[in-house]
Amino acid sequence: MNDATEIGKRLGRRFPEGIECAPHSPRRLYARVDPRLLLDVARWLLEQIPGLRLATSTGIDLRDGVDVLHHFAVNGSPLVITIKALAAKPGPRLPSLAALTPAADWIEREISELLGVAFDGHPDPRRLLKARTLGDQVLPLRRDFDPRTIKETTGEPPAR
Amino acid sequence: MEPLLLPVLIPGVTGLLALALPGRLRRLQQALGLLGTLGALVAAAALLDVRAAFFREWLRLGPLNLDFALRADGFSSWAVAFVGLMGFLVVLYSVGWFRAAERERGPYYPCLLLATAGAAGAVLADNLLLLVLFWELVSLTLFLLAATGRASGAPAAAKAFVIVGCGDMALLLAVVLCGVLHADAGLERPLAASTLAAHPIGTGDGLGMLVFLLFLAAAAAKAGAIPLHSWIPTLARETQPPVMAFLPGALDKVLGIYLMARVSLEWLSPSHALRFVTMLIGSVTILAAVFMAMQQHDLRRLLAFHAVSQVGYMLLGIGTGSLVGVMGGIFHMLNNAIYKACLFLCAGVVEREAGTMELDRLGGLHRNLPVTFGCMLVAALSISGVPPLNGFVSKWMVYQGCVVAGQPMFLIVALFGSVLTLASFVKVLHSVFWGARPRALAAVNERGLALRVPLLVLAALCVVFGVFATVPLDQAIGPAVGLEPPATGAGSVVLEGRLAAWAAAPAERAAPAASFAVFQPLSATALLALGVLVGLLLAYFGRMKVRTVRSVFIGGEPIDPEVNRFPGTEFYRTVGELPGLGRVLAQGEKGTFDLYQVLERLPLLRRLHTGWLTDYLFWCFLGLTVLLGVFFWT
Amino acid sequence: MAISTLLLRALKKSPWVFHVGTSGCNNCDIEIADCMTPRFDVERFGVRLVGSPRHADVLLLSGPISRGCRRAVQEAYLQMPAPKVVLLVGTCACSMGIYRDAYSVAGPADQVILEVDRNARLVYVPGCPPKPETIIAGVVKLLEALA
Amino acid sequence: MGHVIEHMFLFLVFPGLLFTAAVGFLLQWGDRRLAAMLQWRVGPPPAQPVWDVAKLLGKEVIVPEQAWRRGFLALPFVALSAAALAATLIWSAALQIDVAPVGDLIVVLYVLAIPALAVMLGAACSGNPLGAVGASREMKLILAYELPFVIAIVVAVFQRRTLGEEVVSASTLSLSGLVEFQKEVGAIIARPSGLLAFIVALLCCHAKLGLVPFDMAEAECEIGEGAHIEFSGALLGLLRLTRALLTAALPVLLVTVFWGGMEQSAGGGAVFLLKVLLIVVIHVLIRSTSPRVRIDQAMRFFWGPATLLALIALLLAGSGA
Amino acid sequence: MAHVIRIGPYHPLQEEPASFLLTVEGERVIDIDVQLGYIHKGLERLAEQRTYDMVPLLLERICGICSATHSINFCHAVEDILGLAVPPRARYIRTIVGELERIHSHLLWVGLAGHFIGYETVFMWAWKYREPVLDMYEQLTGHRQNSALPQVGGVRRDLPEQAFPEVRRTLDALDGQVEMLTGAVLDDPVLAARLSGVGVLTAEQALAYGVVGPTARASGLATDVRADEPYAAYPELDWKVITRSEGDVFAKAVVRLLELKESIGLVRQAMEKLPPGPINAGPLHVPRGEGIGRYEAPRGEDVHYVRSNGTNMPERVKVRAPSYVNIPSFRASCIGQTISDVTLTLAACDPCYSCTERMAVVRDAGGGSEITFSDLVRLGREKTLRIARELGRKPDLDLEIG
Repeated sequence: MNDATEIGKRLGRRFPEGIECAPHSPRRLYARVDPRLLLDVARWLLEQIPGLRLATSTGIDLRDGVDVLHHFAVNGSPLVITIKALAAKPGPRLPSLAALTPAADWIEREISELLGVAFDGHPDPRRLLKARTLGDQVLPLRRDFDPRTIKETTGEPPAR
Repeated sequence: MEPLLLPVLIPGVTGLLALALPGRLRRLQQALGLLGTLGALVAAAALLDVRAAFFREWLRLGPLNLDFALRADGFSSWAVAFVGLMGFLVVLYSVGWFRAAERERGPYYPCLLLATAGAAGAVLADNLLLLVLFWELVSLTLFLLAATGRASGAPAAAKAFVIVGCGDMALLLAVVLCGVLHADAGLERPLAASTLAAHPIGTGDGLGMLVFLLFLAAAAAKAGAIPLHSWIPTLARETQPPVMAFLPGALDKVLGIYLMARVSLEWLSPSHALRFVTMLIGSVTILAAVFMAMQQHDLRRLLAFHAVSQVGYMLLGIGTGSLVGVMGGIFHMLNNAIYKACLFLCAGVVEREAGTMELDRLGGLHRNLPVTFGCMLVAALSISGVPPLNGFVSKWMVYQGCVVAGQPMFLIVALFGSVLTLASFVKVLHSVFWGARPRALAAVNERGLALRVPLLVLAALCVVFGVFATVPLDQAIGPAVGLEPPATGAGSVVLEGRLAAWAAAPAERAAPAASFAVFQPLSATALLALGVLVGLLLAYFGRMKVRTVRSVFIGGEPIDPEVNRFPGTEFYRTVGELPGLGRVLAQGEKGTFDLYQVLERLPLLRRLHTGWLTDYLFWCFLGLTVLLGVFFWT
Repeated sequence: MAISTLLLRALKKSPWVFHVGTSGCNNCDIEIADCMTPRFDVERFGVRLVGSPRHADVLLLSGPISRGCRRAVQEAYLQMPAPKVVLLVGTCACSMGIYRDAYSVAGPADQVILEVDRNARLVYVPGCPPKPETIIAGVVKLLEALA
Repeated sequence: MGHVIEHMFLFLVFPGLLFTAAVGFLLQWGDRRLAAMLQWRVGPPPAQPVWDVAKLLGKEVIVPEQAWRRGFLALPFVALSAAALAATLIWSAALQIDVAPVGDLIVVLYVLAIPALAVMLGAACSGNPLGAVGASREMKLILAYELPFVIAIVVAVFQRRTLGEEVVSASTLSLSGLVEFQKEVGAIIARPSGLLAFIVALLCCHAKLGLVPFDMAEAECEIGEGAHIEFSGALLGLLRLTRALLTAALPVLLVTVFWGGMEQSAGGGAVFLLKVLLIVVIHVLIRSTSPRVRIDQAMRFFWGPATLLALIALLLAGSGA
Repeated sequence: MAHVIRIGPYHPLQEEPASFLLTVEGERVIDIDVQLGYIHKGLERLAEQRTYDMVPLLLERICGICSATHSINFCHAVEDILGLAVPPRARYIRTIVGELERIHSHLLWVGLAGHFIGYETVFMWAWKYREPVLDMYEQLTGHRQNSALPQVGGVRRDLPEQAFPEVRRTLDALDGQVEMLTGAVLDDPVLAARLSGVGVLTAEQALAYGVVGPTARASGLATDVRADEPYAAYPELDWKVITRSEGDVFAKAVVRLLELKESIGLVRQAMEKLPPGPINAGPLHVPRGEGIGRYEAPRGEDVHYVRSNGTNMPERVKVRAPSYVNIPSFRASCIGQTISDVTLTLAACDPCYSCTERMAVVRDAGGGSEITFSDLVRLGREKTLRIARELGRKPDLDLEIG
């Protein structure tokens, strides 16, 4: 169960459609999934593989959408399973994993504020890292982001 | 006019007059109230000149020896003057307190006046049956005053009436037993206090002990000592603050402790065991009530539990039997009346202006209610026994009493109770006046001179009775226990430990001269002031500059005072969470230790306790008949 | 006059430091804490780290000022009682260093302080991170600058 | 009139404010130096506590807008004054200075509580929530240690000794009376009950001084200096001066009540000093070898084992041991 | 009514800013909310503008405590794309550097934990013992924290073997000192009473929150990348994974203290077995592809994701530092405790906000200069000199101005 190829096969059997597995090495599995299947796949993985945890997620801005990669690691094993889902532009959205595992809470908030992906069903979609003086439309990890356009709402400096 | 009669007559007559007035003439009632109490004060003050005890008899009902005789000495005239002063301040405050919209209900001012008259009469009465009569008058007016509060106050008033009434019954029994004992001894006027004072009853035998215990029960019920205390917190929740201020100032504490002092000093000579019982009740009262007070979230209830707790000190002091302790107990009664009245009146202002007594919903009012805040601060520090305020002096004397009586445990309890008191008043000050002010209270301010003057007078008295404690001690309380006032310039007998070996000590040892503990409030205050002055000089030479900033510092982020706060009600949660103690306190809050509630569960008593005054009067009458029958039959 | 000289002397004998880690990489912060430890022991000079700006004489900044913490840093500075100085530890605090053009950096630390107090007194200790000896040398210079 | 001048001198110069402050600063330096040595450091120069206070006195004072301004500014002065008064009373008794006394044991105990009370009220009235947490902790700590402390003191007060046929009892709340008593029958600490009570009182004094492990009211890492958080400049300076006075006064109180005060002989002064130093060293050792405890742990400790110990001492004292 | 106590952003609890909003009842915490964003600058973006050779230098400045962690791990990720085996000598050097870093980081934590509970003596002792570790680090790499050693395909410089005897001596001394410190901390009854049962994180919670490193190992999860996905020289050395099952703060302290001993052993063994040979796989070209690197940082598993598009700069660098997953677990371990315990629990997972928030530096839009590490040093020294001149003083010798 700790082999990327093996898990890829099982994933393919369980989800015959909408999933595309690419074992990179015995330790690494990359699977592109249909955003609609994302939740099911994640749930299935968490149920099937003991010691599985969400290590982190990555958001990458592409031309036609934001690619979100969820990296799952298994305690006690070198295996890292990455499931990718594309949140199509404009208005990229994806289902949230935060209800499945609290580990997804922060990283989804971060991707949301830095890349503008809305996560449906996130329990606490507040800002995490981005300065509160920056507007919501400032998305610094987007390709088209230009720092010179930043307008900061600093408000009053503290009174003496 | 006979000067002895005036302190009773003036409030009594004005009270009856006010009672006769129709309710519309409220202003006139108020004027009568002010006049009557002031008259009592002045009349009693006139008695102060009279040093030696004297008595006058007006009326005698032959076979019963039921004479109408009054008697005054240093102690009683001071007590009456005090009752008059408190009555006056409370009436003055009431004029300001009750708004047009929310009037006094029922015969408020007449009741205050009659209560004053009753208290004065009970203090001055020479004949013990007369004492019982006046005592009953006070109980009745108390019931009526309690019922003038909120509409929901009736059960509370009933509870108070039942408990106090039981106490009254005990008093009656005690008095009758005294009379019987003295009549058996063939004394003339067997029911007169002066006779008792001349021939104290020994408590060696069962009957004497019973008499003492009955007196103790009466005093405890009136003053609100555990286990007969529970009517005070209940009443506090339902009655108006001026009434609650009137209670310690003029009614329950004064009468209860006055009686206790008389009983243990003059009328009976309590044995070791009985004194121990008194001290035990006192110390249990101190500790249990103050722990309960610390956990309260309602200002009224909190103050009420303190009213109970302070009684403990008085009983403890009187129970020590040593001169310094007894004087401390009596002095504490006066001091307690001052600061406790001040606290209740301050709380009244807060309630009137802020509309709530829930500590959780108050806060940050120090700028809105500066006078109230200042007076409450003084009174709170005073009740906590912070030197050099008055509460400290009397507590100090009680401690000395404990040492003389050789009672380490009670000394510990008394000292520790004082810290607990301080703790709960830190909580009160923080939750009412400091911390964050809820937005709803932004517009609160204090209005009316009538509300502020009594507070200022009482707060000033707290300071005066503390710094110049020698004056009341040497001039009033000393004479009360039979001490000659010292010559001018000789310094205080009491506070410099020159009471002969603290007198009346259980003669186990001859105290070496060095063992007199000393407290010179005036010098201490002067030195403290000097210290502050030196500090100011330091600040001056350090070129102290003061800058005001807009916000407090919490990590650099602006805070919302409504949310980012630590209210006073959260201060002692840790205490409630301690194992054991926490559970006991929770039970106490539920009323498990409330004797009244426990008895109420008994089916027979449930049925008898109907809440109708007429029913109770019937039972009283029945009881009296039976007693009289027994009395004549023997 | 004598009194003010005395007070200044006292200030130099007992500089209390409130440490504000602005947005650096932690390295300077650790080296600052290192100054308190047995090998360097700045308590010899009366230096203490305190927990509230109210007690501090020296505001110690490490790292560049991000947009997120700018206001809080200014607040901490303004809440300090005069006389006060600012000690900038590390290259980033001195000049923003590597983060000069970062979108989420509000400015070099000195600018952010000068924004709210034009007369602020600043002392720079560059390095990435400066060694504890360097920081101590900076503090000594700061004390001299006070004279 | 003569008494007034004498009292003023006692209060301001010797053994009150000035003298106690000097001793307090020295002891504070010794404390810091010793702690530093335990941590393999050099520690501050001898004059450091003085410089600290002098500097603070010259600094600006900051008052938050929502604070009770007058009280906030006044309370540190009250704290200083009360500490000076307590120090005067304690030292006068210890040195047996023969001037009309102002107050005795009970007065000392109450006046000693005023500095802590002032800090607490100051923190509570500053409007800072962390200050309020600090104030609540300070109050709970006072509640906690006051019980065993009072019992320990009472043990001293109710000491009994058998001298030949005669039973002698201290039974006094007078400090000089206690000193006299100990002169007559030997130090209270020499008996089991006295020793136990002394240990308990020492621990309570440790808490009174706000030293680790009982410094939770000023825990800087939890509530940012807690009760002291809003005090700045000269006010903080006064509070530190107060602390210095207490540092010098509390060990002397312990020595006076339990250890016979100062013998008026040639070596008496030196022995007295050694006793005081020993107590300070014990304080340093305790604070350098323990972590800060939680407030509920402190309460449990003081109301549990400490009180029990004190009660045992009381029982022993009652049986004459 | 909710009463919120705010801790931070500038609070003596933390060297770095972060706000904790504690909703309290009395002193009991019933909810906790973490506010970040004070340090966020965002380095991931800048890494996309640097060549593969420069990125490790940049990533060293994610965090000053675990500087080698991020640069080595970036190399892991790129080597994952390449499928490259690193030369053995380079693997051993990485091990030595990494373990020294772990030792100083753990000692740092022990000291800070002592400081947080007011136990200054522990703070002083732990940091005293940490100094020789930094000395060793400096002897071997030339800098107290930022070694600038790791490079894709190996390491940049060799270790000076003439320093080894001295380092060994220091290690021997350290061994005894650490043993003493461990004993002192673990046998202290007051400390045990203060730390036991505080901030318990159960194994289930640990897994759900995905916590890593000593925080997870103290909760009974035997997760350690060094064992799970063996890299560097770990498979060839003798050591063991330390776990505890209690999950409280005391267990976290025990785990770290016992790991110290393991790490000292690892450094010693690696120096012993250090094989000869090249230290670098030579010039490399990174093809299109993606790779994930994992590394056991002192605080736990560090994850880097690198996507390459075939140019000499990475297309995307994602950094997930261990604190990022450890901090949210406060919600599970802190609720129901008192404020004192909560601050302690916060400290117990050794949060590192620099790592957590990273920095996001944007490409030089105006074509401005890029500053390398040596430039930084030069600029810093110039400024010092300038200030010295302005003050009219001779430069201080301590500043090592060359």
